[in-house]
Amino acid sequence: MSYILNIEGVNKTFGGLHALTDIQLKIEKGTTHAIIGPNGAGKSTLLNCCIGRLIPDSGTVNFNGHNMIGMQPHDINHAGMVRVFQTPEIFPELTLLQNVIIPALAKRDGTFKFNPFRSLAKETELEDQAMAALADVGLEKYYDQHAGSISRGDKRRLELAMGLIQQPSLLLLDEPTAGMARHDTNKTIDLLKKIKERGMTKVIIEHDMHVVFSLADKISVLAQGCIIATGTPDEIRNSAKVKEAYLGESEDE
Amino acid sequence: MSDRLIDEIKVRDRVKPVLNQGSSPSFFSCWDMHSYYGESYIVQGVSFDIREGEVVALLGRNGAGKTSTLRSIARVDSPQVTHGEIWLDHKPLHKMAAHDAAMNGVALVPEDRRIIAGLTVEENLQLAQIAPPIGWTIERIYEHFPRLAERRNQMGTTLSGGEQQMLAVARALARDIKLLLLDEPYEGLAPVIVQEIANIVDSIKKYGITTIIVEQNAVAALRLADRALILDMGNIVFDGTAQEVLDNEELRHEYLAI
Amino acid sequence: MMKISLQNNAVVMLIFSAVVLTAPLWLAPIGADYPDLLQKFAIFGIFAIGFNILFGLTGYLSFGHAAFLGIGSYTAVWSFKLFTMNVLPAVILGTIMAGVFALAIGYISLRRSGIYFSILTLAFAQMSYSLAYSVLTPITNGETGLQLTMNDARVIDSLFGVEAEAGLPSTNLFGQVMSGYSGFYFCAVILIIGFYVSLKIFRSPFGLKLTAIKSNQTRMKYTGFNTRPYLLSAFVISGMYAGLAGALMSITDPLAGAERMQWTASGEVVLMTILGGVGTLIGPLLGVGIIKYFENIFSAMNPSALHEIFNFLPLWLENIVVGITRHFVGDGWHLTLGAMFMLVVIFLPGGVMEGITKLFNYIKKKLGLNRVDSEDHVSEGGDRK
Amino acid sequence: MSTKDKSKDESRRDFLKATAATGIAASSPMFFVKDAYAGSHNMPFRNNPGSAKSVKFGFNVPQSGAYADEGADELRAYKLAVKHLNGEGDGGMMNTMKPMSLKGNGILGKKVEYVTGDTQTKSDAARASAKRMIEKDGVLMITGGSSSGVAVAVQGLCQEMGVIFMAGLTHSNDTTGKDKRRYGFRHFFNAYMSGRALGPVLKKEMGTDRKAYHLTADYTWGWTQEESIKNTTEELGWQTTAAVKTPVGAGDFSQYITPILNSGADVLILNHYGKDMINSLTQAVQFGLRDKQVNGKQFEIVVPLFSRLMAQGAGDNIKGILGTTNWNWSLKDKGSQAFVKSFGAEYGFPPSQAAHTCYVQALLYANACEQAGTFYPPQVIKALEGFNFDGMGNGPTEYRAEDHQCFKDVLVVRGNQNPSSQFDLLEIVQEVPRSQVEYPASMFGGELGPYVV
Amino acid sequence: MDAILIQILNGLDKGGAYALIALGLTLTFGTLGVVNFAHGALFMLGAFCAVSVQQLLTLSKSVKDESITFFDAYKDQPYLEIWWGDTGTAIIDYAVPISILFAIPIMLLIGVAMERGLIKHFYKRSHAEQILVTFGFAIVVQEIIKAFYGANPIPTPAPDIVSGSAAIGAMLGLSESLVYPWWRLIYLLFAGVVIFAVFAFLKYTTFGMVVRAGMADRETVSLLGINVERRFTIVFGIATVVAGLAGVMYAPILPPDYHMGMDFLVLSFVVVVVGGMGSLGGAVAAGFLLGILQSFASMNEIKSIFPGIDQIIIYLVAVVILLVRPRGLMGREGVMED
Repeated sequence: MSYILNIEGVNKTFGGLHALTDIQLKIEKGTTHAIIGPNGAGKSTLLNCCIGRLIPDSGTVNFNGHNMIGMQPHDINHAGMVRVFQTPEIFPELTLLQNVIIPALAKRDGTFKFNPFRSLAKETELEDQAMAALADVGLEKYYDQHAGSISRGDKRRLELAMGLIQQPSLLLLDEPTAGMARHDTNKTIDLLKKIKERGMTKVIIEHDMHVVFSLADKISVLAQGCIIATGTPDEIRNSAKVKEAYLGESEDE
Repeated sequence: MSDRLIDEIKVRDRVKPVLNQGSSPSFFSCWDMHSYYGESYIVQGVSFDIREGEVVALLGRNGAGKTSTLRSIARVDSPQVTHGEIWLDHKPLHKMAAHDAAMNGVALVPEDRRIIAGLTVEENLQLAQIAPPIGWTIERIYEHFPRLAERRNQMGTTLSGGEQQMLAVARALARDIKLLLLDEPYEGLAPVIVQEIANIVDSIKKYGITTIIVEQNAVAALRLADRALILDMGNIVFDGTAQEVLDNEELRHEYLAI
Repeated sequence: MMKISLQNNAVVMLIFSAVVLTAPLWLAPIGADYPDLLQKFAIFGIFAIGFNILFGLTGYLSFGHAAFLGIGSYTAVWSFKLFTMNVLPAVILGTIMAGVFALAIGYISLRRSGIYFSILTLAFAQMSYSLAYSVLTPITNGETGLQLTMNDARVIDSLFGVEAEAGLPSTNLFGQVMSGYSGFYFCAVILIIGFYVSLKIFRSPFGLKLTAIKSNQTRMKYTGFNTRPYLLSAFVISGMYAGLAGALMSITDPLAGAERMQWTASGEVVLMTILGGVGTLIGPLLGVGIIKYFENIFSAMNPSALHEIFNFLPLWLENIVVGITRHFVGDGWHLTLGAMFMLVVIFLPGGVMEGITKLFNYIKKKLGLNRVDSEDHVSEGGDRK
Repeated sequence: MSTKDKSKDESRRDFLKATAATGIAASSPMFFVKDAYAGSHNMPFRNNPGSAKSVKFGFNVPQSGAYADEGADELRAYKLAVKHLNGEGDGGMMNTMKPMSLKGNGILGKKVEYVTGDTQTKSDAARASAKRMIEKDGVLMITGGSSSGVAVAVQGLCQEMGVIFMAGLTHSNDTTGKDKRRYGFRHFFNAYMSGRALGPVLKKEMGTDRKAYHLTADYTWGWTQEESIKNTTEELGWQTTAAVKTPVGAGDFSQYITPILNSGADVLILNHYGKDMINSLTQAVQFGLRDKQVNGKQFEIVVPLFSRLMAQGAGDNIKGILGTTNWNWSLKDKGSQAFVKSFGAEYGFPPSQAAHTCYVQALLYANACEQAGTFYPPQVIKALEGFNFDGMGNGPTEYRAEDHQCFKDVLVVRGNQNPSSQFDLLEIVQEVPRSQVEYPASMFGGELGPYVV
Repeated sequence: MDAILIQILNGLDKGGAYALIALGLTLTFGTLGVVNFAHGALFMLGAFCAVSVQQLLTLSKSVKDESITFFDAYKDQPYLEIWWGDTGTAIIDYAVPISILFAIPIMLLIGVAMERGLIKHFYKRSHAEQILVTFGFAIVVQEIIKAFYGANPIPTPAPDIVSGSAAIGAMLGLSESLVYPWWRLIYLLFAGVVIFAVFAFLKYTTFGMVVRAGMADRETVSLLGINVERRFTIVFGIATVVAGLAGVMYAPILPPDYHMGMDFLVLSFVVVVVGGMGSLGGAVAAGFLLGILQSFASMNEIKSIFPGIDQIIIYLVAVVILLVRPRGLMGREGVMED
């Protein structure tokens, strides 16, 4: 099957509010798939359903041929689906380097490994990897700062580094460039392009059309919890339906 | 820390006198405001003026610091404003706590509406009328928002998204406000409801309430606004009329990503 | 400051060992050099170090660790009664038994977090205490406490033909009696080992993961870690430390009472850890030192002892000073302790260790040394044990 | 130990000893310095004062927790005893005690000093405090305490350390029964003696057809007392309706009191002490038990172990309640009067039974040293064992050699209905003669252990 | 049947006490977010309000006590009795009810002073530090009380008229043996009234509405121009008063001593947590539930099946409830879970 992720018929309601309605989404291996839509359209809910943070009311999330629904978040992570969070979910008390070493350890040690007598000082290999990941996102200079003290944009980049170091087969990016300056956004776009060359499949949720159109092979538009369109960037750009929902131009104008 | 201080001084030197077209002294002015979330530097020296009765759209990409700017003006605990002055109608907001600022006429309608759990619709409105100065009477509010009147004894949090937004705005109107801060009023609402809220905001404009509106849906916001400010990385990068933004595709593309 | 580690474990351990082993010398001027108090410092030091592995690293505040202390104590005394007066089996069995109980209690309690977790651990400890005090008297000898008797079986000892003496036998390590200074040195060596293990854990990937769980447990789950076994391991390790400390209490003084399991005993180790500095390597030891010193030395002072201390002052001043200070010693020692808790936490958030670090940085700054690395904190803290 | 393979055993023992010796030498150079075993009578013993001008006593009393007031009173008595021993003050019972070897110049010419410590009424804390006294302050004798658990714990420690322990307030049969020690002596009476003393009085006051309901503090002292009282009352022909264990420090006993109302019992026996006694008694009275008529009889409450301090806490509820006490300040004998006078003059109020016990024990230890002419514990112990004396209250008294229990008259008392003063809380119903409460030493088992440790 | 009836009554009475103590504690949690280990000490202070009033009323003239001949002893005769004779005695008899009037302003003052002087600075500090500082405070308060009043419990009887038992059984036409102490009935009633008053205050007054709103969302309330902090100070004062009243009323049941607060501290925490953090209703429900279960567990019939069950029942129930309901009976998500 060439689809790495196959979401079928996912529904999710919160106390009567339909957050997601019958979502059908197929992500092809090796592609970059963007999901766009106005705030509150259900994009983050969709991602949360994929990584086990939320359990959908119905439907399946097939990843590499396995249904992920009901699996523990850490198992989903080890299956190869990794999410980069929108509001930076980092370890604020730890240094940047430690923040990146943690996911690297997860990759190496699995869901649980009891190694209290191994010295961190001897983990030079992981450290190098982590430094490289930090360098990828341009944070290597601040490796010894506490993650809580850096700017929001930098936190996003740190998140990205934390996702990348696990080399997942599917990376879910939730607004990777929010809070970044234009200059940094462009750097991030370049980085994400580079990853694409490495063959990593990505799902990007993004508001920034510039980012979306520079990266995406395919775009799905989510509004009111429904996917209202899926297509190539050009198709989406010219869809009236999309304009109405997303850009807020109502039809009577 | 000392590096940061030097930065601040530099920033201050750099600030040009902000444009002050029309009424002088300006009704609201925010001068070189810096704020932090913990150690995170979010608002990095924002300065702007607003005339009485003006509706200003504060735009920018996600994470540009729009919400933080509004929250800084409303003087909530976080982000913490470390430097700068905020004046509203000759009163120094920067010296006040949130409740003082509110008593001096600032009203923030927060992003997620923040309808208070455990209180009915009516109690939510009553809550707004405890501290002076009091604005619209509850009867008047119900006249304007008949839907709220119907649900007056329902728990506020059981309302639909649009109704909650209505309640949040109504709650602001229940106070005698000089400056309304609207944070993402359309977020997560169905188009029909967006329209309804837009009408409400339109009517607010008619009453001449000075308003700053932050909205993801830039086009919708610009339709309401007299003026637009664009924020990027905690700084004001554009200040002009709403039409200028709508006309300037490059600007929109660069800073609003549309 | 931190590229994983600039800190040399060997140096830390060398300084720490030296400080601990010479404790009888440098504690002499403050009257804390007698064996029992030295033993208590070491034993509660182990308890607090272990507790800090759970609380300091993962942030889970257990209010029931005294239960494991008690279990370790009872197990050790039973080992003396049933098997041998040699302390090694007692140490090992006490630690293991506490570990088993910690596994069971931790498994259940860790299903909840925050204050719910604290109350669950408290509930288990209080149940253990109540049962040990009354219903389980056949095992624990209730209020009087479990003691050695002349007609205990001591299977291994009798197997090896160790002859019964006239009085009760003493605990020993292959003949070396484990009371007095030798008891202290035995505890000190175990403290050093315990500290080394704790140091290794703090500076291991395992320790880093625990810290990360404290920082953001949700994120750990989405980063691919199953956090429950990590928390459970930390809980069991700290429970074993408590059991070890309990066993040592029985070794230096073979009587195990139920009150060791009471919530106040659990609270004591919490206070020790917070007072010294949560999550720091040395902090808990400082907390132990302060609280145990107050309990044993301040409680024993009376006006006549105060007059002796202040007799360098002119008589009238001496009388005034004694008149004031007498309310803070003897039966007023609790007052001093309470006041100190308040002062420390008001002025030194982060505990005594924070204060020492600040002072140290200040001195360094004054001396024009800018670089401060945390290794110095360790040695500085060690001096104060 | 019968020896089949004695040579093997011995060689192993020798080996162990050798290791021990080298171990001590290597690991702890200060060991010998601290516990210097060099004595005057060629008999090394711990904390030998040698040629020092003074000797130290350790007063280990509860200074915090529920018994802090009792501890404070004990401490007052000790300080008074030290004064009297050193020839200061009016001499108190030094003037009435017979036989008497003390001269009012300290002990064997050495001035008496003391250190204090807080037992917190916890075994661990008490032992830690006692150890400090022995190891740091070098005391010759330890005394004090306010609970049996603590007494047994400290007594055991003192046996190991070779320091004499004069138990303070401890009422459990175990202290001189199964947990008795060669180095421990008790002046206080015990639960068994309480029962024996109460028996005839109960019979006289309440008859032989009664149904008793016990509330018992759920720990060893409570159990021994329940057992002792039960034996006595059942001998009288009483029935025991129920014996309910209550948690220590329960505070509110209402849930244990309510079932009594329907049980058909007509006597409530409260095997509680301290705060528990105050609370359970106060609450039992509130439940109207004392106004009740059951089986045509007036409902009665008995508190087998009384103390004036506890009576104070219970207020009016104590009035008319029967119990036993070790000593009361209203005794009219010369010794008691001398002590009360001396104590009252010093502190402005009369001493409690705890104070009396502690005062007497300090004097007795000192007297035994003087009599033995040495501080060497085995000799002092021998001087105390079987020591008969008089003039210390309660009439002629004996420290029985076999179990170190003191035998003297026991007071059966009743809460005073019309107290003439705020201290006059207990009236003496009967001074039960010693013969009536005596029992064979072997009854409670236990072994004293060796003289030399 | 009687036995069960009386145990239910007894359980309600105990539950009333638990609920009352827990109510103040959970009010502090819910509003200020502070873990107050000094709450037990406040309860104790309340009880000592009663003791103090009693001592104030019995302020006495020392008269030479002729009955003691060994030394110069003095006995006390209260001035009130000297001045007013029997009227004075009657006033002294009513010391506990009178002390309620004193306790309210005094406890309010103590609460407000404590909040302004100490607690205020710990809103944003970690729970661990809150525990340490309030525990230290509790010890200091205890020791001060001990210095003034000694360690022995001080009898503080209820007025004579209610010192006995009410023959409920006879009144209701049931068994004669069904009696219950007047004072405990009064306590139950009082607990009910205070709990009801607190709930009514929160439900029906504007101030109460603000407090409820503040518990739910502090920031939004301050955005509406309301000084939440000042109101919370008063709430802390109210919590202190509730704890104090619980203590005053408990004095006749449990003669107060300096340590009584610590004995109730753990219990009140268990009650609050079983009820669910930040839930007032939960605290009250848990208080009554635990009170009744404890009463039943103490019955001989049950103890004979499970020896010692009465000593652990509260903790056992706490464990079971927390395992079945993660946030206690009525706890809100996210409160004190980290």
